[in-house]
Amino acid sequence: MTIYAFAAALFTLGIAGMALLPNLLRKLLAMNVMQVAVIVFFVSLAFKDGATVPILGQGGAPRAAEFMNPLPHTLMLTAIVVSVSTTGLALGLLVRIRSRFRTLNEQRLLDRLR
Amino acid sequence: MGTAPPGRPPAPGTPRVRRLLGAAAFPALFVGLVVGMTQLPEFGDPASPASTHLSPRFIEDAAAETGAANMVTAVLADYRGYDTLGEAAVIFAAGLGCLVILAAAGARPDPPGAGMSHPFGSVVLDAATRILVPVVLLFAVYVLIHGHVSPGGGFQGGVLFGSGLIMMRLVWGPAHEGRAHQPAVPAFGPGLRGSLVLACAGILAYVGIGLAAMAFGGEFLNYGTLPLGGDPAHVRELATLGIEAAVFLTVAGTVAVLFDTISIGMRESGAPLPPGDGDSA
Amino acid sequence: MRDVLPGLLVALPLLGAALVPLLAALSRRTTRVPALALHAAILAAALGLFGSVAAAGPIRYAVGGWPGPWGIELWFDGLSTLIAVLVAGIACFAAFAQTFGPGRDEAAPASTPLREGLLRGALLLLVGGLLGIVATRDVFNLFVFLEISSLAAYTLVASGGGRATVAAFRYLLAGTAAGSLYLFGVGFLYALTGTLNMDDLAARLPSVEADAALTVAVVLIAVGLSIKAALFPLHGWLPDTYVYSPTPTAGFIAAVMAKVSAYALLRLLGEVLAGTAAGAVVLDITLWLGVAGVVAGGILAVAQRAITRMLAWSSISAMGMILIGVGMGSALAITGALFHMAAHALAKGCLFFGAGGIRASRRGDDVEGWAGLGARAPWTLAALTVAALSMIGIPPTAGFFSKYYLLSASITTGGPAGIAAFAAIILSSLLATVYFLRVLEAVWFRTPGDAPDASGDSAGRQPVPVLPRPLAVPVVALAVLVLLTGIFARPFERHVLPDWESGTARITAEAP
Amino acid sequence: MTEIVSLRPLLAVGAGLAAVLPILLSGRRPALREVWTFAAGAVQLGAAVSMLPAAFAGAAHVSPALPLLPGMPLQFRADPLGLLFLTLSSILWLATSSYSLGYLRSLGLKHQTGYFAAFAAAVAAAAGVALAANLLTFLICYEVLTLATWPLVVHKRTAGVLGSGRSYLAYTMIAGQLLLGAVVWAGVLAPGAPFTPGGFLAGTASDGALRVLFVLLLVGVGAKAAVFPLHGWLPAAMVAPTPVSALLHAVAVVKAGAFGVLRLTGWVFGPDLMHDLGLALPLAALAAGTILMASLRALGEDHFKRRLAYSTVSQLSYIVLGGAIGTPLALAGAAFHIAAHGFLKITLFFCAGSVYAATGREHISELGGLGRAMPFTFAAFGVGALGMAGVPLLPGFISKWNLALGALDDHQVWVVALLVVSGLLNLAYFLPVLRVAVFEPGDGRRVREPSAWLVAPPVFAALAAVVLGVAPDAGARFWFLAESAARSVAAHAPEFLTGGLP
Repeated sequence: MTIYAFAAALFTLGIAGMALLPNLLRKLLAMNVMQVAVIVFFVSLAFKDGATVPILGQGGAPRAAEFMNPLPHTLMLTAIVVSVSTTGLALGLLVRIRSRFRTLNEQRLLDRLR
Repeated sequence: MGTAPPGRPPAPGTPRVRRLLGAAAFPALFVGLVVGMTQLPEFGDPASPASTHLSPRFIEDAAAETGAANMVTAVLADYRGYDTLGEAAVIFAAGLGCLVILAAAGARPDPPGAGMSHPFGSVVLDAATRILVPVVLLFAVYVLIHGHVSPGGGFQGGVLFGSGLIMMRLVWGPAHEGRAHQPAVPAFGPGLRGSLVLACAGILAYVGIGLAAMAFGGEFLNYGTLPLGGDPAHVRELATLGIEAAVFLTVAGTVAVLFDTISIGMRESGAPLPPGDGDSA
Repeated sequence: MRDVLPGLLVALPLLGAALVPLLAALSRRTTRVPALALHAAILAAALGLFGSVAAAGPIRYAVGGWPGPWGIELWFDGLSTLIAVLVAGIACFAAFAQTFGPGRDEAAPASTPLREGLLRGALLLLVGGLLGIVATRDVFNLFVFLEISSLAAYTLVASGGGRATVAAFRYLLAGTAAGSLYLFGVGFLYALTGTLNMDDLAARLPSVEADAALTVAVVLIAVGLSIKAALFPLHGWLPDTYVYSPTPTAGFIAAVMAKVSAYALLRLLGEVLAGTAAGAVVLDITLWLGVAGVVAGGILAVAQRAITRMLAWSSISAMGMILIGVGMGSALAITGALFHMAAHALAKGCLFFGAGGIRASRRGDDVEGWAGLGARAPWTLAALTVAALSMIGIPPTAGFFSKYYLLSASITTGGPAGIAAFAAIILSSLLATVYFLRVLEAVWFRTPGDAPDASGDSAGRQPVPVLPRPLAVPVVALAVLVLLTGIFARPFERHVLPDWESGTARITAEAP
Repeated sequence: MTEIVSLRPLLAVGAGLAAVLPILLSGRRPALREVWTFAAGAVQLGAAVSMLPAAFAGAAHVSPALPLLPGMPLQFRADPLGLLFLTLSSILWLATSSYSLGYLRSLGLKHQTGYFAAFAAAVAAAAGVALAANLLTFLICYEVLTLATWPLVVHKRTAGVLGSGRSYLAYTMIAGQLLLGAVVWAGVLAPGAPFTPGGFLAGTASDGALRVLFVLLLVGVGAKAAVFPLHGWLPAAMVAPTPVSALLHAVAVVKAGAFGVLRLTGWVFGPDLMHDLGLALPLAALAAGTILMASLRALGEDHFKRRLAYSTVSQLSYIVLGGAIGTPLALAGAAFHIAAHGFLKITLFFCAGSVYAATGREHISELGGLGRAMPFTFAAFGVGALGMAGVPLLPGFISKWNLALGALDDHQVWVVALLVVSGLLNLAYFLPVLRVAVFEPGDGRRVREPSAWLVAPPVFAALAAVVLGVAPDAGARFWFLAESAARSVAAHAPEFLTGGLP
């Protein structure tokens, strides 16, 4: 439960940061925090008391109780890639915005666009 | 952060309305999430739906069905191989995007000596890189191939490979110029255009394997139908390796593309911003 | 064909998205032929599926040969194939405009074969993402393709340069927040049921006894998708994105992007989550927000001077209309919502291609700049007129019929919600009348003012065409489709609805 | 009623529509363009006439149903009332077309191609309104009519004219949207919403709901019919060229609105339901108020065409009044008034247009001396004016007589008084026109009758009006059509046509 609440707190912080921080780069970092929160949440769903990493070692036929749930890990590999990709593209956009408008402050940027 | 220099108004902060709204909305979000979470299965509960519904098959049958000892790899590349194709497409999309946004007029070669080598320009750095890079690149390939039986796989390997490429670029400058200023360094690794080609080739290989399965009468990405000989699990294992290699190519290529394009953009973006821009809350 | 087309439909766009940039990078020559051929092939696959589903019923397709819930399944019924045809069809027009259209918008950097190839690849990727969303039967897979389409869309929007970059960044923040909210919701669902397959979810959800957790899940998913669908008041990203995009992009994303998210919302809320208590409440809220969006979008559209911005606000109004239909949830309402998706996609695509083209040929973006254009380019302006009339809902254009269905549905729904929906739809038509007839009046009945013609033809130079021919073709074709869709509305409806009713009867029982 | 499935109704509606594109395409060749117009008019008239014998025999041509919406097909039916309106509009379209030729040429107006194209579309839409077999079809044609007449109204394209066009659209589009809502509602209450003699809504919803629906429908059709207080656009729309005004008033927009009210009262709600809901009397009172108010406004109006416009507002409320009373004779009188007013009002507008074309004068006070200079024109005007007032042997008399009798059937004595007063008011505002034209001296400038294109149509229309007044059941048998329409609505009324004319 604690880890769930931790994920919730991270998520809230992240999304609040996206909305409230005045600097676009900081918004982007907050966005990353938000994405990580979801990853934490998913991965914690995979945890199983008394089980080990989902990689088959030596020995007989595997039993479900022995291993962690591999599905959330798989999903989160994908989610991490999504997060990385979004961040990469967003950085690209920020570089462009910075060189074109000479500011990363949201309000200044909007004023300049007016 | 620091105060703005005199004569320059401080950067504006967030509008008050939004701050007030946020002060109400975000605590509500947090409370709502936590209230919902209290009803979720306990952390680590072996009897939770997540642990009992789908995962037993993945755990118990994956090795027999797909030939992968690493169940994550089995799910990633086989049961949910379509997701992984999507994942490759996502990162490829980011690469495309940065190319479009930043390297607008195509991969313009940098002027000689425009790399980041000179600021560092130390013999130690150069020597360390020479030793490290081959190891990193080799380890990347190992991580790719060994993904079947241990943590690893195409994405992880690709990122490692890509960081190897980045390391070279950081120390010796962009790969696509003649490196006339440092002839001792062997020209190795793809340039920007080459990285793009790598990324494209990865996606093409992935989709190609999927379509090949269709050509032999299976569903899209149903590797079991590929005529590679051996029992189905073995065929699937081979094909999965192909998939992982495709992801590897895409990721490695895209990581290099992202680095190159952003560094091109940074070089063009000129003077640093005034201090404190946007920092005042 | 039936067992090959589903795979082709999702594979071809991704194949093309890699192939076209690859060719561009290797050959340094134009890539227009392969790009257009790919778009045509995708459309052919979509049409083939549409026909096949109409003739022989829905198709379930297990990607990788793994049946659900272990593998990822695709699901094609009348509903999803209709949206797929819309996406693939309008993508063809967008590709056409992208290929032959005006070389560049004002702020965009110079074009090279490589850059063109990259943009074509991004469009194919966007199509692939959207088709993936439409096809999938897996809630996580939906997230992946949502992100593919989003990233490709950010790229295409930002390719306009200048302000478009800022619009793209804000779109990216909103879109990523939307994706994360959705994914968080999916996490809740997974924790509660252990599955990601939509059919499996729908079967297992009724036995879940955690109402609060389920409510959180439904709300997270609904909010996430509503942001992407630009449901009022979560529409903030939309106007700038539509206005500053390059014309081919604007035409495409204004036509289908938000609609595909609305489709996902319909699938999940109306079908998968309809059995939950929270699902019904959220549908009600959707309805009321739809009403608010219809009114607010219409009023703000009236307030705009720039035509593209007016069109963007009118899109928010139209999305509200679609979500009213989704929220009411009766078979009639779903028909209306679907119809409005189709009608609005065709008409808005037409209008954005046209308005963007006219803006690009430097005739300005305000009503004054359009004065007297009807006499100079009667055919294209007549086509735009048809699209505008469809937006207002004048018979026999497609927009009239969608409005008719939605009005009927709101009467049969009854109660305060029904009355509000009824009034909002009527009001939105009136507002649309105000803002579109203002333009039509200028186009057909006014002569250009004293302001010097920016195109310079008054100075005796070569007159600039009102709308470059590459854009006129999609504009006219889409207008014809608007008319045909209207006249053949009934057969469409007969095709789409039975699947919804027989395959997934859950929703019709839930009518509030 | 026997129904004959045939394509003739489609032909009648489609003729004008099919002519739009050829007209637009032959913009550079005026002669060819006009051939298209007249050909379409002839086809429409031919189709209308070819359907008359069936109507005389108690049958009706019905087009195949094109499914548009669930249970709501697009369908046309040539019932007596529709046929009456269709025949009238076909005849008057031909007359107006030839008049337009002379008018546009003598004034050298621009945009003639768009004018004729919009004209054809408007007439086709009016034909569709006439023959619509259900509310959906009616609505579609009605909306098309609104848009098709917009270019005609703003033909002159000046800022003021565009403003008037906006006011026209404001009224008609708002009304159109309300009508849409009402049609959808009716379609939900009674699937298909087919026009049924005697109405189809009885018992489908609570009284209150039906009353609201009635108001919505009435506002929807009433705006075009210029029922008070929705008449504001009509005088403003007088900025249109005169043939357009003639068409608007005699055939297309306003008349379509009045026709719609009649359909609403007789074929959607039905007299019985209207009485049961207590709607008949308020509607009659509204009509009476409109008649008096408009007549008084006409008295004070010096602008020639605007006076005619107010006269239209007043006259069309006779039709609304007949629909509201709902007795057989009143309905027959109202239906017949569609034709009577059509011929008379088009005569009057043609005359006003001829005066403008010949002299450029638009106000009644400037007409001095013209009576002698333009004898044919003012003779025709005299016929029209007297007919409007209800002088015997002219068609207006037949409508009013039957209206009065029908009102007496319903014990509404006040209607008779109203008709008398209104007739006197008619005389009071039309006779001064003749007085000024005939007895007051001119300003000395020489004035001659305009070209034959402009003289022949009003004379023809006046003669037709005389024929209609003397022998209302000859030829196209307008009286018969009106009577059978009324009979179908009130089939049960035993006292039908006691003492009716002729």
